[in-house]
Amino acid sequence: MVAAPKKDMIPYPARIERTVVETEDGLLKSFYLRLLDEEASREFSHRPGQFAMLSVLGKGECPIGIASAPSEKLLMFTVFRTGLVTDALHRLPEGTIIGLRGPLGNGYPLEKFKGKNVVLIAGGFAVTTLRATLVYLLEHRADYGEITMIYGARNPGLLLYKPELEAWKKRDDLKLYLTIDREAPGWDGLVGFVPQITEQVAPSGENAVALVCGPPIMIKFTLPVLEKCGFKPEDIYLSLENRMRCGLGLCHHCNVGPFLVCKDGPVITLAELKKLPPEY
Amino acid sequence: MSWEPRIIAFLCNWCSYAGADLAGVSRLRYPPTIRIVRVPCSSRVSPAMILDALKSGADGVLVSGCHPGDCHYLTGNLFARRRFFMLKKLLEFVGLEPERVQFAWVSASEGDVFAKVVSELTEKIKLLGPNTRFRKILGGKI
Amino acid sequence: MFYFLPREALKNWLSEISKVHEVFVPVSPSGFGPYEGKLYLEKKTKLSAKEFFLPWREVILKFEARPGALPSPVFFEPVKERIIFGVRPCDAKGLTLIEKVFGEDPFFQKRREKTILLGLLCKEPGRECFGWAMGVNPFAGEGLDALFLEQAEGYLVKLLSPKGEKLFKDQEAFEKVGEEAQNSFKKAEKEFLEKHPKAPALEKLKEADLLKLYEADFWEGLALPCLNCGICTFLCPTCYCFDVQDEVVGLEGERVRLPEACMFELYSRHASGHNPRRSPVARFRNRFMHKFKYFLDEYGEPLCVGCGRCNEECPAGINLWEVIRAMSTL
Amino acid sequence: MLTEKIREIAKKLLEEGKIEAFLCYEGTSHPFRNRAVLVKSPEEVKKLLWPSFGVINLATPLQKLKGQKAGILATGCVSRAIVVLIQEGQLKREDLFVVGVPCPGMLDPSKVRDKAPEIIDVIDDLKDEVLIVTPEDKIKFSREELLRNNCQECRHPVPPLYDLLLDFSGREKSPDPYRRVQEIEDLTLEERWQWFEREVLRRCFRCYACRQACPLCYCPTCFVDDSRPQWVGKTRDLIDTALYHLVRAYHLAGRCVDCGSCEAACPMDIPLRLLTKKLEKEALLAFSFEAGLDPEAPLLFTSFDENDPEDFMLTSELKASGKI
Repeated sequence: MVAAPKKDMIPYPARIERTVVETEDGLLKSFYLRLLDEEASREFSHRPGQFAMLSVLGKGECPIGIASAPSEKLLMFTVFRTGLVTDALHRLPEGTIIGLRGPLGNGYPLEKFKGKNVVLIAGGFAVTTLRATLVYLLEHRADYGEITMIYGARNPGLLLYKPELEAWKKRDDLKLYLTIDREAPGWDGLVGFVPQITEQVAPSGENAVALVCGPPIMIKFTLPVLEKCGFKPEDIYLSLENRMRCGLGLCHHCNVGPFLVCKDGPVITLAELKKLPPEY
Repeated sequence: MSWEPRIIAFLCNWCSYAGADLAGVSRLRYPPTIRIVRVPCSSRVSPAMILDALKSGADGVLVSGCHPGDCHYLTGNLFARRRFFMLKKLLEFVGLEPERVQFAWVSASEGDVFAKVVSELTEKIKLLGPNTRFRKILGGKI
Repeated sequence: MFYFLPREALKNWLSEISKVHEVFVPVSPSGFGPYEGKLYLEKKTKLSAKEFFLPWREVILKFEARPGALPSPVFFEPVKERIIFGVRPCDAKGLTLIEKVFGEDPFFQKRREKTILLGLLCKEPGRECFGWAMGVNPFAGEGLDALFLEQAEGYLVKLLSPKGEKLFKDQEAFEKVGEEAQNSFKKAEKEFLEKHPKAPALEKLKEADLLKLYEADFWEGLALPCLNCGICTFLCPTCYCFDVQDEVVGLEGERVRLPEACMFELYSRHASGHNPRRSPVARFRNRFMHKFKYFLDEYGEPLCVGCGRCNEECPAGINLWEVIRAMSTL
Repeated sequence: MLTEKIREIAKKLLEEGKIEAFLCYEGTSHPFRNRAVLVKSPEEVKKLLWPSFGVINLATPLQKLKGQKAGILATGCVSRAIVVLIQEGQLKREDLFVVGVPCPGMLDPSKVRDKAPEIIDVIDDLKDEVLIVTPEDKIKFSREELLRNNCQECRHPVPPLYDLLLDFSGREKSPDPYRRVQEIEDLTLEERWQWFEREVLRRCFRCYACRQACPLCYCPTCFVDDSRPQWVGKTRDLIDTALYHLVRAYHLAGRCVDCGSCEAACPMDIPLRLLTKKLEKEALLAFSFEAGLDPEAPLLFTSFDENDPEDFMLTSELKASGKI
């Protein structure tokens, strides 16, 4: 299903069809991209959890998780403005052609989850690839058991994909828990950190997998909660990120011990992660 | 077409930039060879900025600030003077043409001095020719 | 197959083949350069022949530096087929280790394809050499197309690949030699291997527990003198990490690959500032864990050919053997 | 003799609990290489020795020890580096116990290396003679000849700051510290650039050992590693390399204590010290300034004098010629 990554480090040209500023601080922007090369466009197939290298010529490349589901026409990336490349990317107007290399990495083994309950836990802007996952799961709704999503942000203005969140809220085949860190005017939903909310929701680990994406501090406190709920380390999936250059397992920047985040990851189970040095 | 030098001029906001402005307002004639970068103080200019200008293709660099005693921040230019002294000695030591990197004091009322400084610097650099020594060329020498 | 080249014919032959090929040789104790009559064969050079395969500056794309420009790919394309003469067997072995990772990398492969590697056995192992301990048999000439053994009157040449055979098929300077010569090669090999056994440390390292090694308390002391500079990685014939940089001058832009050292703080620093290997000791540990545990576990061989350049050149006096000893006796 | 004195004092300090650890040098399997070592117990002091090849300034590893009370063996240049680090707020005086030694100078590994194809041992009498031991022979050399350049040109063999000074007679102050700088200055502009390109730029492969070895290069992010803006390209481009070396040297103006660690660390034998020595000379001549002598004194670039020279400026030149 997934095409082997190109080995030549030559990016596909991709046009920015549309951009959406996602958060009130303006630091997160979604880019909807169309591959210009028709053949590349036909061959490009990814699975949720994979990433691609976005490149702004003259500035460089950076690895960004693919936030769109495989079925969606345009590739979508939600980019946090933080370094040289992402800063340059944020300044580009719609219609600009950028470079794209991918899909890279392993992605979530969604076939393995069939028949199971799936719990998605996201904090802050790490929600991107879980959005892709959720869209996929909902498209293949019958294949999966209960689907639960817990998603927290510092404040309401920092929640991504608001129109979609509204639509998902209305679905009865999805349990969606949105939370913010502190009370805010106009917010009538849950208040509390993701680990606390997870504890309250207490999803059962029975015949279930949990996919956790968020800042290290959130992950640190969420994992014990999940283990308490009965999730086995083999059923808890995390997504790592590290500095990267090639995305192909060559340049070695992203190694966590013997594990190369770009090639062996970014998705890893907690069970595997426990065997690695804590260098992430 | 004859070659015209390109000179990057780092001018302090309070004196030299105003001096350059005055030169313009007074319609003084000087060669159109400079590209001005306004900086808060001459002491803001670091050697990396000067060398980066040359590396990127400038034929000369001028740093100009307030006269000693006139600094908006009281002593910025006095710190700068020591630093530029040392930098200039170092650049000469490794064989970089010393004329390419110049320092000046130009006050807000010295439009004429500013014009003279630019004319003189342009002449010096014309004599030297284009900066080939410290200019980066892609895939150039390794 | 074996050939023989009289000692005095070497330079002449190098000039001859320079007419058809692009010929590089060790030109000074520092390293290799195009053959222009100068030849330094006394000892192994400071820089290995790695720089011909993972060069200091590999352009992979060219582009016009404006938003939206389309890049054009660039591949190494020498006008003439390259010959590198005087490559030490350990360095060539290093290339085969890199190839385990770079087997599908078109940039590395292209350079391998277009290059003939002619090896030269050392007369004596250098003071810091320990290639045999890492399991390198220099007489096997892994990664080479032909291997030169210096003898009293000249060089005995063993052909090791079709590329080598093709090159020597019609080289008049060389004479074919018979069984006697082959035996002298085999004898030299046998003597060498008897004197220089593989180190038992490697087997111990294979068995060692990864996390226990990682958490061992010897790292702090070993890493204290380390400066975290890039000397050992850049001189190492097996270190292959690279950086990718976009370089722009005016409107011209190039994306280049260049060697990078895992000892640098920047190596693992995220754009956000977070760095999983912020401390110098973490970077020190990562380098040796990669060479003697991660790579060893995955490929069955350490990422080290025992050339000893790191020991010879480390200004802080760090000795690789002391690190291996600590790791293998945990 | 010096080695015994060092062991004795380190042992005493550790036993008395005056320090938690002592930073010094040890021997290695390499005949002309010493290595920094930290000992934490009196039993370990037997490792320590006077390093004839202690080419990396101990003030560099010292900065890894923040927070523990450490003793350190300090020659003139180590002590001076400590002074600068205290001036710049990088070290606390009270964390340190400085065991000073009037320095006899150290030997240059690359000068020794070139004396024989195979060297087994080097015996240094710390005064006049060095014996180089080869498999066949012992060859005698004058110590002066094998000294590191910076030791030959040393202006301060005696540490300016210490808690205890070992009783030893070290080298005299160099009478001619700027001879090598003068040799370059005497070249024409064209020749100087050729020298810079040949001896510095073409050799450098950007391992940053000079920066890493320097006790005074402690910035958390070096200007070379900045990406916004990126001042220096990362490849071996000659101009980028020039920019690196010039700014590196300049950043040491009025700070460099001429310990020579940069030059000793360089795997390509680049004469890096000449750049910093030139700046040292200029600071001395123009501002009567010498780095690392007094922890209370201001730094060269954090001070000024109203009468500092300015004849180098274009406006001064124009004034002198009556054009303005």
